[in-house]
Amino acid sequence: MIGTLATLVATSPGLLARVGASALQVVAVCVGGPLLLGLMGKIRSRAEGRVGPPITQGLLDLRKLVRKEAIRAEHTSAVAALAPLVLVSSAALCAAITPLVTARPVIAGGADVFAVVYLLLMGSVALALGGLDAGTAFGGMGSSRAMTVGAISEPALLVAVLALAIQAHTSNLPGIVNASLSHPEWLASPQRLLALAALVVVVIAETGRIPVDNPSTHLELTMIHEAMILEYAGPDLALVTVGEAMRLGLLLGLVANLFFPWGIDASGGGLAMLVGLVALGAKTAAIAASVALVEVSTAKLRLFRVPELLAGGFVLAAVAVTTGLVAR
Amino acid sequence: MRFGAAIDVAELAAGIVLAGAVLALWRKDLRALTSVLSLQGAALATVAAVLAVRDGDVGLGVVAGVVLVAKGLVIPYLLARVVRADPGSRETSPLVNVPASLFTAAVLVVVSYLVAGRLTALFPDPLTRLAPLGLATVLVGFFVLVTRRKAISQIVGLLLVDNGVALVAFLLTAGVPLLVELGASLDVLLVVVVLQVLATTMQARFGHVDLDQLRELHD
Amino acid sequence: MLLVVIVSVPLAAGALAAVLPWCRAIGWAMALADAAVLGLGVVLAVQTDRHRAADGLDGLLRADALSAFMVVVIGAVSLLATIQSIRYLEAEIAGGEHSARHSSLYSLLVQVFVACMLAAVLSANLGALWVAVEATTVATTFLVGHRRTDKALEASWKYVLICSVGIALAFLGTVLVYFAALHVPGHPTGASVLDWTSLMHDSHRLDPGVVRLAMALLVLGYGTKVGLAPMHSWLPDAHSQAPAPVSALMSGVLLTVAFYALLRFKAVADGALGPDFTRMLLVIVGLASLLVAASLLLTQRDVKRMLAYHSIEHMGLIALGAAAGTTLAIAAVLLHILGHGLAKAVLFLASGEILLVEGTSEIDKIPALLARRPLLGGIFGFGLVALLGLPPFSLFVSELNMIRGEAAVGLGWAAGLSLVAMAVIFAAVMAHSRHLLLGGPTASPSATSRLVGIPLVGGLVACAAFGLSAWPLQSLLDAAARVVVR
Amino acid sequence: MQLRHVDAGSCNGCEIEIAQAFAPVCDAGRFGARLVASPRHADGLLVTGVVTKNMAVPLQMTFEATPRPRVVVACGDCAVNGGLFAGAYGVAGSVHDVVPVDVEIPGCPPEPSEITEALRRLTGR
Amino acid sequence: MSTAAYFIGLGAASAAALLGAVLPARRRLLAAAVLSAAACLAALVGAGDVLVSGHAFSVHTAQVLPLTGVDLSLDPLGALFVAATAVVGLAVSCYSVGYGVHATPSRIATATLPAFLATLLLVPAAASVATFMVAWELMALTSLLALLTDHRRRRETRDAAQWYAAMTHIGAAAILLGLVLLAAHAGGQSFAAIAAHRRQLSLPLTSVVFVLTLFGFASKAGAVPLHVWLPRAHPEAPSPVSALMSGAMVNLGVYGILRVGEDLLGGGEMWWWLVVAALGVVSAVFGALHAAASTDTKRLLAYSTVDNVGLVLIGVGAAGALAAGGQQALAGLVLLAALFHLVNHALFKGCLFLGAGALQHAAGTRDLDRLGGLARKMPATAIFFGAGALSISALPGLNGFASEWLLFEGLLQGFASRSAVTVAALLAGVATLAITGGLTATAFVKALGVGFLGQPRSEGAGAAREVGPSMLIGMGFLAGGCVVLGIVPGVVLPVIDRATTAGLVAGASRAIRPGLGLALASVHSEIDPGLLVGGLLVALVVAWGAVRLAPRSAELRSPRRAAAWGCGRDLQTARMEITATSFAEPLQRVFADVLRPDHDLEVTHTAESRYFPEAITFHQRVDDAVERVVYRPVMAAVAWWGHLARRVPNGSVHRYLAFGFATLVLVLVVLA
Repeated sequence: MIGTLATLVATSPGLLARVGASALQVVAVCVGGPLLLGLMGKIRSRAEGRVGPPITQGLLDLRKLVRKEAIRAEHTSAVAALAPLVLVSSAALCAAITPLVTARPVIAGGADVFAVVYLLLMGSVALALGGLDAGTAFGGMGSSRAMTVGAISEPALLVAVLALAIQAHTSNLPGIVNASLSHPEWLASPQRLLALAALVVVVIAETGRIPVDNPSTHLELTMIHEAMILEYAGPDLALVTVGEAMRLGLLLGLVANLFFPWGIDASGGGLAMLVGLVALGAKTAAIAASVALVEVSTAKLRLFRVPELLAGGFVLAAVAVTTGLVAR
Repeated sequence: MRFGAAIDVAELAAGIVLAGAVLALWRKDLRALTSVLSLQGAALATVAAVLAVRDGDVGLGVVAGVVLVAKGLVIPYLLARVVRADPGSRETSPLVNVPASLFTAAVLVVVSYLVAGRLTALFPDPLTRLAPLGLATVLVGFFVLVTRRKAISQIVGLLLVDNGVALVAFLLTAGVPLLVELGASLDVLLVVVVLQVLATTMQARFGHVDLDQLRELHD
Repeated sequence: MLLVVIVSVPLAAGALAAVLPWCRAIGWAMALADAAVLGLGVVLAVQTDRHRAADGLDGLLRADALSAFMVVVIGAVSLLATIQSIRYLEAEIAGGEHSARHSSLYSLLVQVFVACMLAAVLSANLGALWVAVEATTVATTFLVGHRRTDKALEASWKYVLICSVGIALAFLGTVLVYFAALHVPGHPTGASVLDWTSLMHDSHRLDPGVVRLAMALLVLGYGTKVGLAPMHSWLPDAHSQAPAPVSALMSGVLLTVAFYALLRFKAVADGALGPDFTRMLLVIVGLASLLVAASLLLTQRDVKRMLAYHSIEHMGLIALGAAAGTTLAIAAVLLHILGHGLAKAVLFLASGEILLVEGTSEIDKIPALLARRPLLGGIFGFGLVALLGLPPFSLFVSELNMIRGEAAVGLGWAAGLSLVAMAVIFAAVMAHSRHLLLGGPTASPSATSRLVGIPLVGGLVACAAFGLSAWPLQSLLDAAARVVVR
Repeated sequence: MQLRHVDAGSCNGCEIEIAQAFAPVCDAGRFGARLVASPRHADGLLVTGVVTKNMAVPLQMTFEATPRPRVVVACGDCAVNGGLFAGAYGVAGSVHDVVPVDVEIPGCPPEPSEITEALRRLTGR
Repeated sequence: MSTAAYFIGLGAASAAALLGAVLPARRRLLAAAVLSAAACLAALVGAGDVLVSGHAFSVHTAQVLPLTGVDLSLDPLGALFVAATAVVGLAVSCYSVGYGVHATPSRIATATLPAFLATLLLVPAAASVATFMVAWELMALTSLLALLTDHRRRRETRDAAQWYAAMTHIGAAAILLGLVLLAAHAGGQSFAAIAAHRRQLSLPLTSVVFVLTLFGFASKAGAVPLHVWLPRAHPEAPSPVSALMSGAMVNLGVYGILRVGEDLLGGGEMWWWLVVAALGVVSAVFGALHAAASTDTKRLLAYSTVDNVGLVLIGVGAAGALAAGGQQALAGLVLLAALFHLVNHALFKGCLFLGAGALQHAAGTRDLDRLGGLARKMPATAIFFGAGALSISALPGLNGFASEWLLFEGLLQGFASRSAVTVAALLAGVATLAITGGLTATAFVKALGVGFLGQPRSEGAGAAREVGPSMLIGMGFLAGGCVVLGIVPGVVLPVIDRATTAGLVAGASRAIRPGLGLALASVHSEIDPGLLVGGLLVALVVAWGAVRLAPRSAELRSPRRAAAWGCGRDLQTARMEITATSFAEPLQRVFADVLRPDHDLEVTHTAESRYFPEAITFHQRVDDAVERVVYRPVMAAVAWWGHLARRVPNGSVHRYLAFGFATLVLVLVVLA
């Protein structure tokens, strides 16, 4: 590892810029995530005729939570303490390496589809283990449901992104984005649309939005994601909420850049990065708004209908790949 | 006696041996069976004697004598002792009824002619032409063994097979080497003694000698 | 001269047993006699290995590498059996079932039985071979009926009857061969017509039609004594009712002596007809026996019957191996004969011991043998491992090479079928022995007497030794195989 | 301001009013107030109804489960001073007898606007 | 040098077996363990030398094994498997000291483990049909004896032994037939002679041989239709033995397929390798599903072995298909990925089985429903088991991720190949990789979470104490291996690369650029797990710092311990925790048609009235669908045939004679 760091520093002079870009991406996702949640909340309340909490409510809550007291259940082991940290760090690392603002992040080599999917999986595994640690009925039930949904949505995510990887002949995300930039005609190809549909279904499942899971429900029996974090208080809760928000931002950013790559900074200059940031912000906001509108208009699916939805997502992704292969 | 007459005598004797076998199939009375056996023994001995005379082979003469004594006298005497011990002394209903067995005997004779016929055609010698008779006796003897219930009739069947083989031996090869022939007849004699001992113990222990009931030994 | 000594040693021991009342010393004398036979066999093997053949008794007895090998096998198995029969007889006398006189008759008959087998193996003349094999039947009848139970009587009746008929057919076959030999111009006449060497010399001039019919009769006739398919039914009854040492001797080596006769005739027939006819016959008979053994082993409830059916399977394998007919296959067949003899003898003797100690040989009445009698269970377990053809023992090597021989000759399909049958048998025996050997400790483990343990463990170790190291047997096997193959 | 609603024995009159407080008309949400599922996530408890004997211990445990700094809002007369059911056989007392109360909303049931007003005092917006 | 080291290894292992059987109770365990550890070290050195230097050695002696003699030769492909076995063997022999301390096992038990190890080291070196079959059957025999160590106590052990013996024997018979047919036609039974003649072999023959040997080797590797013995044998065997079985013996099935398919038959037809890939796909999905559904730790691990072997078979199949299609470089890469995953599987599965053994040793039960709360009582075992579980779920930073990424990358690059059938196979492979990823993660979150976290659900689990140091060292060694290979896979890959080139008939160019990360030579996508882990740690520290440094009043500084929130109920008992059965219940319901769980619910009512249930008992069993659909009917048919055959010989002498008579007449008629 030290050896590779040394080679990186020595070879590319623009390293400082790329480290800066990656840091910018992490911060953008860190702040952008809660804002996106606030935006979606605002759109939902507007749709319900309410004024609803301000968009920045998420950030305010985080600031308050960090200063509160942390509570740990009696029988928890170190896992409960570590889980939120692992969730946030995996999300942060994902943000650092995926092409959100710039197409040349610091560990260009590491930005691989497989790595991103399995970093997200690492986050959900950590969360599930944290949920199990307290030994309450809700934590266990939440983890079991989250892992089941995860087990069915993860293949769909991988195969959907695979469709793009095949088209671009590389599984490296910046590579895919650059290839999409240089081949605009790909964007309208059927395989892209199918992959987009599959990815939207997966994003809803991964981040626990309405059709799959209701984030603001109080009825423990229906919760999937919320039940796991019932035990977290204060700073732990802050970490978990930030982690969740970052994952949402990350996924939406990924969808944005993979399918609508305009505006992403390819050259690495200061101004281009700013343009990239703004473009990222606009695109993710638009997608978040559409997701919120989907949320408002649909009711939550029964738990055992969710796998059918996700299986549909997987089939969509598979069809995307096959059309990609056939049409090649 | 002209040489031709000797051949006719041998043919007659071979015919008697096969007739004996068919008779065994037909008669149910055990005492009759033992007499058939002694008749066969005598016929066999005459064939051996004729051959001895024809080839002037002293060894064969001795063999004829031994055959006469063993198969003509000793074995039937042993069987008679067993028959006396068994009061019923009548073959109960055999597995295959008499007319059917006679028909199969005929089929068997045809088969043996088919098989042995092709053989003897290779070496045209007046005596070897009779080999199918011997083979027929063997097959009929085997059939008697398969279908008769009583122990004694099974022994008779076995003896028919042995006589048939001996007949084939004499006809085809004018007598197997002396030592082998003596060994063979000694073995046959011993087998009959053993069977006779077993039959008597079976008679004492089970009170009957019907083999079909002896089915205790199976998986 | 050596050959005469080999045959007469057991006869002398038998005579001694008949004269003196039975006691442990007599038992050990019997064992000593058989040990002597084994020793002389080894000497004979070394002798025949160097120069072609030794003959004795002015041409009646003759020994080449093949018969020397068989003498060694007979010696080894009979040594095991006689040592074990000391324990068997003593237990019987102690049990009060039979008098000492009965035991001396037993010892006499056993030694006569061994002598007949030795005579059969060493005889130069095929007619004398037949006489000796017939004599073994007579000798073993009373041994099978030794236990004087109803079942034993029934078993001996069936044994004698079926075997005598079979042997009569074999005699008919021998006569036909004699007839064919007579008509070969220039063939030595008189006593030595049926001499194996002269027959081998003129085998290509024998008349094919006659030899084909003779070979069919011989395979059917001697096949009865070997326990091959159509006339095999006497084997499970006789071997399960006979006393353990006798069934060990019969299963271990009598079957293979009869097969030795078949091998001799096969050599002659191959000369006359070429290998294809006998190969086809032996394959049919071999596969039929494998099918019979596989089907009937599935639902076995008695240990000794299971082992008897197992012998039918191994004889079927040996028939298939001989059908291949190459030097490799025949060498493997001979190694299999030795391995099977040892393993089957050990297993029958162990089952005899189980019968004595447990009082029954029903599989489901003897649970958890390994827990209750570790040594006996261990011997039985490893014996089964040997018999099922697992590596450390020689049966695996011989089966492997028999299958290689068959594949080389184009009998791959037959080898495949035999492997399927062996797999079914493996599963069946594993199921039966699982109940017999494994299981929880019901009672405290009790030891097995040393007298029983040592010879059986010795037999297993020998079987394993022949499986692993090629040293002593390799040259003998090759020489014996070359004797039979053209 | 995340609140965990605890029904310590109320006749659900106050619950209806609280629901109205969060409904589009009064919309307490826009001032940052939110009802959450677990006390761990809450900054305070919104307690309605008189504290019955059975609910005394659960209320105490919920209070313990809330991370400090925390507030307790007693909503409705029953919570404030026992209201109609003061002194009844099943009643352990009003809310301040069990847990320290910071804000009290009188009225049986209090107006949704009064509830929103009280919450705004807490959120400071 | 490598020859000497390898043979010292074999000698030491057999000496260990001998001493294990001979020495008195107390000392034999230690002696056997020390000697087998030494054996593994020597074998590792020998194999390592062959792997590094690339030259193979071969030895022939005619003295051993009559009629055929013994040929041994170790080429890089075989050396890789010997090395993997040696590594797992080292950990297992160290672990077995602690494992056997309480109930000193019988002589047979202590002797069979080193003997089993010796045969495992021998099989990859066998270089002739006879030697290979002897080693193979010896392995089956020693593993059977090892499986039978505690046959006295449990009936399931006896069932398992019976299934195991029957299935391995059938497999061995198929391999024997295949190899013998090959040797007969290729003229000579040594692998070198066969390989030399592989050009002249006719296609139908090589296909028959390949299918037969595939049947045998797939049954040993545990591919689906033939895997039924695996979930029965592994739970019943003592943990060191099942760790060796899963970590080393299963690999030899894959070794066999490679050796026969590539080396002896020269790559052969493409459809062969597509069959192997299909087997892999079915095994992976079926294994992952059943792993997610089972509640017994070792049964879960056994099914996950079926899953991982499926993934390896996908790799091997894809590599063979690509090689047959002419893309050597890509085939080399995919085979490299498959072998790397095999080595990783040996490490983490060995560690997991040893962990499960420690669980059973300390808490007295394997059933996840009765464990719980062990993380605090057995922290070290929890960490090692956790490392194994996380690496099998392919989380970044551990070796599972590295090999699955390599496999994914290889399959992805394969899409460029022309033949549509290969592309379809690769697509199925990638889809399986995706599906099994999620399911394995679920299974191991269940094993880790339900097993170790929360409160102990039985008094056994409650009284559990940390296991002895030797067991911890065993587990730690393997867990450490997982972490090291996860962070710097570049260390091992060149060595495996050489085994791959030896594995493929036409050899493959370097698939990996040198360096610590996973840099593919043929295509520019690469990943550096080291950097990923570094980034992860940095982010972790930053997040922890941010939370720690937040301005907070003094007394809120340290986290407060309080009762877990249970909607205000004060009595939070262990019974309220989720159990493994309920954890897997949603997944079972989703995949009900494959798993076919059968539930039976009994409600016993009180005597007085039907409306008041006295007790409700719920049993659920998820048994193997393949076993019910395939094996039960076959066994029923064989039993029916057995009963039918039993009635034929009914004891009457007439019937026996009739058989003979009929045959005689038939023969005479035929010959007439």
